Amino acid sequence: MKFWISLEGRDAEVEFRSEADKVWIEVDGKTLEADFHPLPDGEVYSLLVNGHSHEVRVSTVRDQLEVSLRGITFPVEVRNPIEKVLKGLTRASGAGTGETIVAPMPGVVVAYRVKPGDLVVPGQAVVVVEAMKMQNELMARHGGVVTEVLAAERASVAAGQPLLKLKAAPMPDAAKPAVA
Amino acid sequence: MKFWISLEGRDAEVEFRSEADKVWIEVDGKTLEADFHPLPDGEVYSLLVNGHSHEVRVSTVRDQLEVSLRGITFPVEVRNPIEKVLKGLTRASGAGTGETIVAPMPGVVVAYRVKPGDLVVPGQAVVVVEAMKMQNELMARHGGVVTEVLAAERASVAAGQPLLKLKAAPMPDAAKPAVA
Amino acid sequence: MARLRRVLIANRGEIAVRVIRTLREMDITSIAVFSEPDRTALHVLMADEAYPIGAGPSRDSYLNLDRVIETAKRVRADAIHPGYGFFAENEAFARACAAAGIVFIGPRPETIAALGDKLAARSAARAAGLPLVPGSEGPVESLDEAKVLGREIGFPLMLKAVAGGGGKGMRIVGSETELEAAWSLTRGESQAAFGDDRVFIERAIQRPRHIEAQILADSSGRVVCLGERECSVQRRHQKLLEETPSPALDPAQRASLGEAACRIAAHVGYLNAGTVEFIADERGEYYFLEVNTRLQVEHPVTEMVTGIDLVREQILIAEGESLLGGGDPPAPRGWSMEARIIAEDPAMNFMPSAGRIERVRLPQGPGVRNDAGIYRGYEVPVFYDSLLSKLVVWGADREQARRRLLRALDEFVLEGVRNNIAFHRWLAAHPEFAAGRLSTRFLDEHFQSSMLAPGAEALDLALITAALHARGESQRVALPNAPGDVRSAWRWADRSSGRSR
Amino acid sequence: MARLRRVLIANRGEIAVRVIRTLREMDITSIAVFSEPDRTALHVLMADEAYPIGAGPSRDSYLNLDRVIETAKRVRADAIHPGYGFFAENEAFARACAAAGIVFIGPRPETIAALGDKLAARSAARAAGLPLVPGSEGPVESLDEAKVLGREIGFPLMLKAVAGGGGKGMRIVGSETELEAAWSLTRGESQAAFGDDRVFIERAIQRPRHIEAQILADSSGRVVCLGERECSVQRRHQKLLEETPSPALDPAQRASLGEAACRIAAHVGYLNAGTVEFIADERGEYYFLEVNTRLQVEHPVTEMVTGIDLVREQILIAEGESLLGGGDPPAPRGWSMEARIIAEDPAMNFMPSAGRIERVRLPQGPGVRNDAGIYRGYEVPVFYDSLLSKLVVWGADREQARRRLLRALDEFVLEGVRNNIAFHRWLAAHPEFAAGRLSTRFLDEHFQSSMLAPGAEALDLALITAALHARGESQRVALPNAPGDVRSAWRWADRSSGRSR
Repeated sequence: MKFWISLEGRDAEVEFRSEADKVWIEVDGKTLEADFHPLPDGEVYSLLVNGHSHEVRVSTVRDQLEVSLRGITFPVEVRNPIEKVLKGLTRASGAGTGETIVAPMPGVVVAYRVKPGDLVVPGQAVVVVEAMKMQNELMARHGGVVTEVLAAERASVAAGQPLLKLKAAPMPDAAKPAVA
Repeated sequence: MKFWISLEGRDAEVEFRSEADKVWIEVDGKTLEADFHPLPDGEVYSLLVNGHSHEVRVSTVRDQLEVSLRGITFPVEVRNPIEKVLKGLTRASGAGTGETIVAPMPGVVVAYRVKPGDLVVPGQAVVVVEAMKMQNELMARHGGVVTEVLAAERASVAAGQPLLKLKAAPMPDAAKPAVA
Repeated sequence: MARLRRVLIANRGEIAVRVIRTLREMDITSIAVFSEPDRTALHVLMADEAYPIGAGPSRDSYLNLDRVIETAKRVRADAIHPGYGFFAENEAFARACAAAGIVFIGPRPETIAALGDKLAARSAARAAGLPLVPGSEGPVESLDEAKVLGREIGFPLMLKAVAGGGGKGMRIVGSETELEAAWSLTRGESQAAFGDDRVFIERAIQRPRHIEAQILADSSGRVVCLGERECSVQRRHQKLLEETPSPALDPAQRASLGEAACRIAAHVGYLNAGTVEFIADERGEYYFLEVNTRLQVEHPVTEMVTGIDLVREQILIAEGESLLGGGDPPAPRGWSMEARIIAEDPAMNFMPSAGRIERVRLPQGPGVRNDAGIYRGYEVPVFYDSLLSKLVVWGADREQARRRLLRALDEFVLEGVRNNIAFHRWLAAHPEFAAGRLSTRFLDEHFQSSMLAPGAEALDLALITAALHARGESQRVALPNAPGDVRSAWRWADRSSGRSR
Repeated sequence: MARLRRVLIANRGEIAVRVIRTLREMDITSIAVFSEPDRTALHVLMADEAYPIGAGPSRDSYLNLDRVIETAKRVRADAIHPGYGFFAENEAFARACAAAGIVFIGPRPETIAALGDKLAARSAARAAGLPLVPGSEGPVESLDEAKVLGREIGFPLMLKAVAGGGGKGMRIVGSETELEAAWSLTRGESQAAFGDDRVFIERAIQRPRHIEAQILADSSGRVVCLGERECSVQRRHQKLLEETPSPALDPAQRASLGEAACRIAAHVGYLNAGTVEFIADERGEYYFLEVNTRLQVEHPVTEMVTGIDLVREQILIAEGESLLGGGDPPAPRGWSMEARIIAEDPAMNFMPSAGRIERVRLPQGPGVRNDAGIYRGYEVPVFYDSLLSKLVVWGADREQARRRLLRALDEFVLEGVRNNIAFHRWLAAHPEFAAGRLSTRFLDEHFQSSMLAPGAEALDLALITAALHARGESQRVALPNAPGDVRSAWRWADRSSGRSR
């Protein structure tokens, strides 16, 4: 089997083979071999890689695949080669079509730092959400022009609820994401 | 709803009502009320009975319903009234039709204390099974005449595997079980 | 006073569980209260009895004074333990208990009031002869007065709201020119936040260490100090890791700090358990900061080295017994550290996190203590603070304690909610931490979240894991994102915000 | 000797996990070995490295000497920790390690051999001036000699197999008439069980207490005693609950027992950690029993009161360091108890039990330590012993330790495998136990399994629970049993057998 896997800004083509409790993957020319065994409480595996013991977990949070190990969790994307191509296309246009800022967790909208019509630069703080007795700034990634404010200030919002819509505006390439 | 529940040799008719997180049962004239909430990891409930907090678990082991609380586990049987009647009948004839001794857990048959043709009295040890480095005697409840030996000595046996069949033999009433 | 038979815990989470444990060991009925989302919280499962007190938001339940008192009366509680936070340092609550004929397990209401006022506390400390950070005697009336003080004390200095606390309502001022803007800002914020615009001035200490003394006082007026705790490692004025003893103090300094703590406690006629907070400068000079009239989050480290159960002492003192059974404090043994395990996302600038505990395996074995408020399958509610568990270790010396902490963090499995276990691993492994060179600026000086990025081995493991997952459901691979796709938008936004710090 | 870098643990379960923890704290690579059914055992998940050594039955894996040594060589382990059981007291294994150039973390092979032979151990004890239970100097050659001895020593007496141990191959003889039958029986059994029919005679002690001393000895020949443990509460010669100090000893007896333990250790040139077992009679007189040349299951209680990590000391001693860094043993602080949490069914005469851990919530909080070999979802294999976890508590005094044990047992959730938590609750709550009046006959004198029967409240709760279950699946209620139904037959059989004891 073949997959494209992207994690931490690294985009790799992975050749995959498995047999009983053993799995081999080839990536960037090197081969990784692991003895794997499922564990309870979700999609969790015990891996033995050259005898080294690891516990790893895969989970999907709001459609985002994540891998957790040793207390670190980071997003992973798995695609087959064709999707990879499509992805490339949509990605290219992605920045051009704008973005939506959503609440990453349940909370209360404290204040918007921008209003419709404002120009937002990448990484700019656009809204403050209070959750668990702490205030947290959410930032825009691509930036653009604010088109819509989707939740009122002081409103309670659910995880994943859209707060703000941005329309793309021309950006210097420097501002484009390094990742992807 | 109405059930017959037998546990620890007590056989009770239970009238049952529930609404949202509350449950009421009437048994032996008294009413028990509880606030209940499911907990993870099996059929587990948090009960608040007059404010008193309890965790209880129901599980089914080889068709036998069990309740666990505060580290004690004991079997329970739940039937509706009609079944209750049938049960009564089969029970009555139960002792008369013989019994099968099974391995309660995986292990190795060490030795049979009886052979086909032997007369076995209630409570008599009939076979020794070794499990987890300890030898354990299994007893017949009703007793009777040994008809079949179903597993060889030194054989590894699975939990629930039949070891020995007994055909009923006339017994003094005293030997009949008090329970049921 | 009579023995207590039924004690209600006006709190939740790990501290409620902590108090329940000691109550059970003392054969006292433990009574929990819970908000709607806390129906299956651990303190409800573990208490002897549990009663609902309202909706999720604290003001509707845990901070609903009438409801809590009414419940305590209805269930015939003869005392209330407030834990920390919520009503722990609330004079009105302590008075309401007294009015209802219920023992409040803590200081007298007037003591809570007196020490809650920063200026009153400062003057009490001054009267008791405790060293104070050079600063204004009382509230500063005018900007001009502030400037004069500024020249006397020297810059940088601290503008502090009289009603402030926990890091709120304070501002560092580097020069006289900065003073003008800071003056009105701080007073405005203070007015807005606390309805009190009085501010005072203190010299700013460059790399302060936070060191606090644990005291006990009983109704006979006897006061003892059970040693100090250093809590210098903080983020946004939130303590992250505490230890005892403090690596900063030599025996003479330790003794003098302990005596100072007892002096102010005696001076105000303190009762029950309390903590006298100091800041120490780089020369080891310490200055009085404030008194916390409650049990501290970090009290377990003191228990680990002294063998004393502080909650038990609180209850016995509330019963009118003499503290430590009239005996002297035992000599502390060894070293203890506590790592606060918090639901927060290191990749999102440590924003608090909520959700369901999908998998948990607490560290165990020699020298490890967990004070947890969670269990597998528990939903961490969004209404309350994000402390999930306290990992406390003991070692014969600081290095054994530190290595044991690392070991425990290594075996700690906690999944489903983002948390700071990896951060603590970074901290405990840091050479400056290992050397005991701490200050409240430790993270500013040493930490960047990129330091928590997974290493090469982790990435290889993640590849294997992702491949195993894909193999499992190659048919269910997600479709490419739609343009302007919501989910990816916020994820990228958050990740960049996290990385950008 | 050089510092150890890679240590292989030739064991499994909680003790393997225990050793891994200390290795990690010492920054030594921990190497686990595992049988097929143990692929996901906790020691495999927690070790740095893990390697397969064969099939489930011990003889094919954990007792496969060649396979273990070969694996240790292949993975470049420079030492092996044997834990307890398996190869822990096996002279051949210790020699095989030496032959392979691998450090065996334990006593010298010749010491293991010498103390493994009961008679050799007895004569060593005699030579070292330890008190011995009055009995034959060596094997008794004939029935006549046995009778003569019987008259000297007095009845009841013990017939013991020279090669016996752990309660196997011993028989109490009440009178000279009983002696004849017992003589041939015991020799026959001994021949069958151990291939050695030599027996010896000891006076039988009526209500013996089992008290043992923990010793450490280093390569310089220095020996220290780290206090005693009382392990009198036993079933079928299996220890169930241990504590330190022993409530039976006064300070003078304690000191003399400790000195006796050091004397025999010094006499045989002991190395590393060991335990000298004694039995004490009701007058507090103690007699040498045997020496266990390994770490004991119950070693944690000693660690709790001394603050010493015994596994760490074992490793340092194996590295040639002086024990306790050359220092004196610290004065013990407080009291500690250990309850062995075992997979066994109290309703089936404590028959071992296996299966899947469906739900587990280990007790936590002040003064509680868990040494567990399990986790949620773990399948307890049928091949090995049934110890799941060790619940260890510490208290400032025996009563606080006992109450803390009760508290911890109350909050212990362990479901899916029958276990003895309820039994321990009964034990810790028993007035005779609370009074410290213990003997190895404690259970014979005080326990019946009916004492674990659920009370009225439990039955009410069970009714509610059963009703909730039925409501949930009223359609899935089981049909009435067929005649001679298998399941009910064995269940009744087992329950009656359980109740009948």
